[in-house]
Amino acid sequence: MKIDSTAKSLTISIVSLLIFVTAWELVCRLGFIEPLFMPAPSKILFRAIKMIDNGQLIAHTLASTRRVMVGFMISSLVAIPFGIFLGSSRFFMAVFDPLISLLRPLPSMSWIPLSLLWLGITETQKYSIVFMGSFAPSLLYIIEATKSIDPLLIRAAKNLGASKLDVMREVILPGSLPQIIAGLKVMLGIAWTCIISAELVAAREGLGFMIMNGKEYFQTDTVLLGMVMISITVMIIDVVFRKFERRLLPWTR
Amino acid sequence: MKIDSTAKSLTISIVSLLIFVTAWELVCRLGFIEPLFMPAPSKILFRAIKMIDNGQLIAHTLASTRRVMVGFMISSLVAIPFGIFLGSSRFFMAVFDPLISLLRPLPSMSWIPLSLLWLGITETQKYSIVFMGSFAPSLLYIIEATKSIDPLLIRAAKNLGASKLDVMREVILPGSLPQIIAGLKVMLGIAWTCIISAELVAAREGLGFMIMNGKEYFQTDTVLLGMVMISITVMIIDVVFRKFERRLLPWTR
Amino acid sequence: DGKPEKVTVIYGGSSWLGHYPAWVGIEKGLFKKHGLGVLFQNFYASSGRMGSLVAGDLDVAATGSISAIALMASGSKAFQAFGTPDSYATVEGIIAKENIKSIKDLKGKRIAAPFASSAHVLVLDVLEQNGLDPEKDLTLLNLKVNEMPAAMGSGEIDACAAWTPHFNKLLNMPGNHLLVNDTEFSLFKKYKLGPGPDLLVVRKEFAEKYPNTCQAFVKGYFEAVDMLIDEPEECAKVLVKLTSLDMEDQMAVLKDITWIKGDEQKALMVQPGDFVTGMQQLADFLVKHQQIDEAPKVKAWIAEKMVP
Amino acid sequence: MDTLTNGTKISIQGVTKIFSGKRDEVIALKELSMDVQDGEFIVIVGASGCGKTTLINLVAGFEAPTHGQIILDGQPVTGITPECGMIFQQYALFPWKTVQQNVEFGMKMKRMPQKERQERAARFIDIVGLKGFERSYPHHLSGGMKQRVSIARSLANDPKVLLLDEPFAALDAMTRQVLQEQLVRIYEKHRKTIIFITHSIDEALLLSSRIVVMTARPGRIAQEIVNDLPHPRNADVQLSNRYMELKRTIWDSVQAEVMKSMEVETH
Amino acid sequence: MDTLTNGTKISIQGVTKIFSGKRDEVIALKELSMDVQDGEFIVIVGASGCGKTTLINLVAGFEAPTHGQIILDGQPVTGITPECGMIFQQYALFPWKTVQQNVEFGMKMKRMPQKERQERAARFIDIVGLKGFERSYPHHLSGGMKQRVSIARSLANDPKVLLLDEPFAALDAMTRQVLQEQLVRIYEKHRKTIIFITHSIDEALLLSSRIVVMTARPGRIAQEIVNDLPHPRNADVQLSNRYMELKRTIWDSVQAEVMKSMEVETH
Ligand SMILES: Nc1ncnc2c1ncn2[C@@H]1O[C@H](COP(=O)(O)OP(=O)(O)OP(=O)(O)O)[C@@H](O)[C@H]1O
Ligand SMILES: Nc1ncnc2c1ncn2[C@@H]1O[C@H](COP(=O)(O)OP(=O)(O)OP(=O)(O)O)[C@@H](O)[C@H]1O
Ligand SMILES: [Mg+2]
Ligand SMILES: [Mg+2]
Repeated sequence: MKIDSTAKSLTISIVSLLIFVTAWELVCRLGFIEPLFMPAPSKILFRAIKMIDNGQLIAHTLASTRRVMVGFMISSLVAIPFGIFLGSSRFFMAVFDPLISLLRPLPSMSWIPLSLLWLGITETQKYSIVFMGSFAPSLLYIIEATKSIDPLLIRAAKNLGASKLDVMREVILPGSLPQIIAGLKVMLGIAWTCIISAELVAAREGLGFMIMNGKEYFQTDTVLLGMVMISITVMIIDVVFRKFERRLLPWTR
Repeated sequence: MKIDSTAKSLTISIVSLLIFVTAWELVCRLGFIEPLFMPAPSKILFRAIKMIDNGQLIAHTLASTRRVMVGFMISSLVAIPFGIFLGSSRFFMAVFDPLISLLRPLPSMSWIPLSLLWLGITETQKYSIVFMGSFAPSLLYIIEATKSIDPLLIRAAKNLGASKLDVMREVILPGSLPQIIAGLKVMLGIAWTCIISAELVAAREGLGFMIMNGKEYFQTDTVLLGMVMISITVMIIDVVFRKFERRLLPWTR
Repeated sequence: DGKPEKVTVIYGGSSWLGHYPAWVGIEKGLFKKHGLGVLFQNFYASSGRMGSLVAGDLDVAATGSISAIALMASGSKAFQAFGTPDSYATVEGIIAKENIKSIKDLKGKRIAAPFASSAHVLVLDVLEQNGLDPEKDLTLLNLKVNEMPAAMGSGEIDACAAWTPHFNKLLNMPGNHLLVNDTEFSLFKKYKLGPGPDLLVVRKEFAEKYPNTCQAFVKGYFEAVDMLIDEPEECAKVLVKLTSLDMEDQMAVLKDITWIKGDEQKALMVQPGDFVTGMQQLADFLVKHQQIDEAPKVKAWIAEKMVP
Repeated sequence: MDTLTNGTKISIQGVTKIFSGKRDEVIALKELSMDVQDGEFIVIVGASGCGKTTLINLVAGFEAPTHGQIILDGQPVTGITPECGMIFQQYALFPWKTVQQNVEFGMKMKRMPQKERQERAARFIDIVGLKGFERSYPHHLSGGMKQRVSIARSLANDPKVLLLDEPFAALDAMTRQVLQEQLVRIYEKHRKTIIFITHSIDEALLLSSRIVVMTARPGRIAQEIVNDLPHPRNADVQLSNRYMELKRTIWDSVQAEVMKSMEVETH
Repeated sequence: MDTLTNGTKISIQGVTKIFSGKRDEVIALKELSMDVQDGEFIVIVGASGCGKTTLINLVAGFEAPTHGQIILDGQPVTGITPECGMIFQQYALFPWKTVQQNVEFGMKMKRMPQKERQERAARFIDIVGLKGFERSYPHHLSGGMKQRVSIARSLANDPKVLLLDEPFAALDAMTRQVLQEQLVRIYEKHRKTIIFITHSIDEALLLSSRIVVMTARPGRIAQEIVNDLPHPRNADVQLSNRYMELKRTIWDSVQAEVMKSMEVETH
């Protein structure tokens, strides 16, 4: 029954996608929409073929992906140990609390002007935007995750003779890992947001640049192609991430 | 005991904030940092006083807040009923699923070029960016929320004679409301992200514009003031939202 | 004078005409003649370039004077100015739809200018001359120059202030005409100074540490200016690599520029310093229009020793 | 058999229920047949996983049998029917409704006028001894009180049959005893037909007019025992020889079945 | 009293425990004193909320008494001590560790060499009848199996005292019986001192060498009953007159206390 209904849903989804794309194509072909405002899917496809041919599409996608990955890795590598430390220490949590609450609501975009002043239009500036945008929220996610651990488990560990450090390593880290990973998945989305905006404002390559540049040349097909590429890339990364997640959390089935 | 430790944390936080600000001021005063890159807190304060005086600070803040609120309200008003409907209908969920999954990973910024083509540099364009940026994730949050409802409650309602519509109105809506509101709180953060980036790229008022313009004139104090204002505004809205949340969910204590 | 202490100079520029001499100097080996290697770093916006200069990533740069004044006003003492290479008063201005005959007709219209630029200053100035308030009488939009042709084309704006080469492109679009150019700028009438003349700047620490290198750079640079005056065609051939224009457009741009030779610099910058006086007026103008807080004493930022 | 009136209320006819998972199938019930008379208090006992919940869900119409059918008052059950009021172990109260609103729910669904349903709800809240808690949210009640709200909610909806799936399992011994007594009182007064699932043989003996023991999976009926203990079933009855005898009979019957499933689990 | 050896293992001396909340204070225990002899199997019963968990938490060192003190082997308890192995009702297994790793945990904390602890863990997994499940995650085990892992984990750590807080309350009747028998066997073989909390009087009679009945809040000792039922306490014993007599005594004692707290709840 379950298999049946999943298969049914999939069929409906595919049919609905086909209808949607066909309708879009028709509306454009019949001239109801000015192609400047919305090009037909076929035009986007042609643009895609052209840009794959001259290598630009891959180059832009890789540029954005690389920036996201580098910035995100650095941010995670700092945030995870720091977050677990803060989550287990009331004192240092209180020390850093005002700073974190001030940084948390800041959209990563608001760092762009400052980062441009500090670092100019460089790759480091791009990484810094991703870092700035994802660090504070990652940290908060991780602190939250450490707090979600059943205190009973900490009691049980201590009752079996675990020291403070043992508790951190053997209970708090693995216990919060599923939530940390869930949080990082959200962060990865935010990292994409960061990089696209950084590229919209100042860049010479990347999907954000491609979209902005397309707009300046009135190539709405390039704009939409860029958007579709972002969607696809994020989806692919999501799938990869999920594979990796299962590896890391064998106990959750 | 609990009161004591909260008070203690607060004290530590305040002391740490004071130390941090003082250190920053000193480092700037002693000339370790070029003021272009990081102005002293006192300079930011002077800038704030000046811009409050000439009314600009309030004007920029209100402009951004208005844009966020309008875009966010429209997005929520559409997303809530639509999300509850999709969450209760397997068929329509399957129909809209491919479209939603394609839109979901798109950072709101990537809409900026397209929205500029469609709407030009208008207020509507700003609202549309907020809408585009927060609609798809809101919808997903709401669908998730409807799925988080204990199926036992739906069974119980049907067992007591509830029709499909009754179940939607009496069980699914109130049951998912706490999670919907939690999701909307996150969305409000995203709405801010949207508006700041929209203002960075094309605007003549708003906090994003203020930051970008400050950068053009090398007024790093204006840049930082803008960032601080975003933080503060988001925090204030958060507090207001929380008040409102308690009103709306009397049963959660 | 001795040999350069340091043989590599990092120059910050863009495809803007103010950077033509540096590019020609590099491509034609004029710096090499003086024992210098010059690295041309491309920056899209003045503000990023100036930030990099102050941060120590660049040694020398050319920049719009608005940007330079803003940086002076921010209190940064880390850089100095030592020359002005060009005047381009006829390739920057306000372009409007044909139904707008005079500045007064702009009332109630939508007009775009890149904020914090010379074109922005031009708009503020001519509006003031005609008694219009940019806050109340019309809508002033912040748009990048490269976005203007599109915005004019779609009718989203009624007029815009831009510079070459977009200036020329906008003029050639049907239905557009030139409303005013930089010659209408109030300071131009007095000092022959446009709203945003280009300025050569150097990192102060660099100038103090490597005086010989700086001298060599200045020599090579103004030899390039001479070449731009004497052999424009030769120069255009290498410039197209920087600007991506075709030869014809490139020559047209060159024709509109008035180059200022090395031996004229002293008079402008130091004795008697007409240009600097004009810059000071510009700074006061920016204060009046609340673009900067306080007018810097521009004289204090002139590297007198480097002016040829 | 003093609690029986004439007439078959529910007839379970050769019911089989198969759950097909992603990989394998579970046969939860196999050709189970059984009749419930009007006014009977049936208690079902059996090993964990033997299909008790599945059976009661079929009666309530939450699931459809794979084979066979269930007849309620002469009509086959085809969907969820409010005629069988279900009381869940986890209470299933609506957290966002007050006690009063929870109890009114079924009547509201029937579009009963507000005034009438308010009065009726108040009466049933009183019956289960919760007067004064009308405006409390479930959140603030203890487990025992929640279960009483759930019983009031069902009763107020006036179902013909009450289905209870281990309703008291989550409660402590004393609260459980109080609720058992209340349920017996309600049963005696309102003469509902009741199907009640439990793991506790004591509870079965205390409440039932008939006890049905189910086999380990796939669930069938192992034994049916008419409970002829006199009322009220107070401490004296519980220490009587007949009680001991019945208890041992059931114990042996369940034990045999449980052992089968335990063996599977431990090795 | 055949289960007693000489020597006081735990001495609870005039212990009071007050929880201060945001607004009010709860006096959970009031001047409670009690001695536990080495090798005793104490079962504590009492109304819900009377402070049983609080008492056992004090012994384990999870909380400190507000007044009075607890002496373990002549030393006052000042912090969490691995000498008192706690077995929780909710199992408290580490979900990210396999059965084997869970059982090894305490020994790993003692830095016991890997080989030695592997062997020891295997032995205790065998004792609780879980051979073959070493590499399963808790997630995949039934409640009864999880509780057995938790017992093995405690035993492998060789504590002097075992503390069990309603360890079988979440299990069904039969699984519970199997585990009760296993616990008695382990107790008889390893001669631990055990403090066991339950709500079930039957369970108390089945397991204990002494039964302590606590009063309703604030918790004090209402009655202590030496359980002289013969071993093994099979069905025959459970149907004996002495069993009935003891059960009624305890029942009456608990009932009086429970009624107090029930009254508070219902009105
Ligand atoms: N929706 C379902 N999908 C697959 N298998 C199911 C489903 N519901 C129940 N089962 C299986 O059917 C069998 C009977 O389950 P059921 O819940 O009826 O037992 P039960 O007698 O109520 O047990 P317990 O006493 O533990 O409540 C079990 O083996 C269970 O795993
Ligand atoms: N951390 C705490 N803070 C405040 N009050 C508490 C705390 N822990 C327990 N109490 C209160 O102390 C009293 C005794 O609680 P305790 O958990 O020891 O009871 P118990 O006998 O174990 O009950 P049960 O049988 O329901 O498990 C209760 O009224 C409880 O509300
Ligand atoms: Mg069941
Ligand atoms: Mg307890």
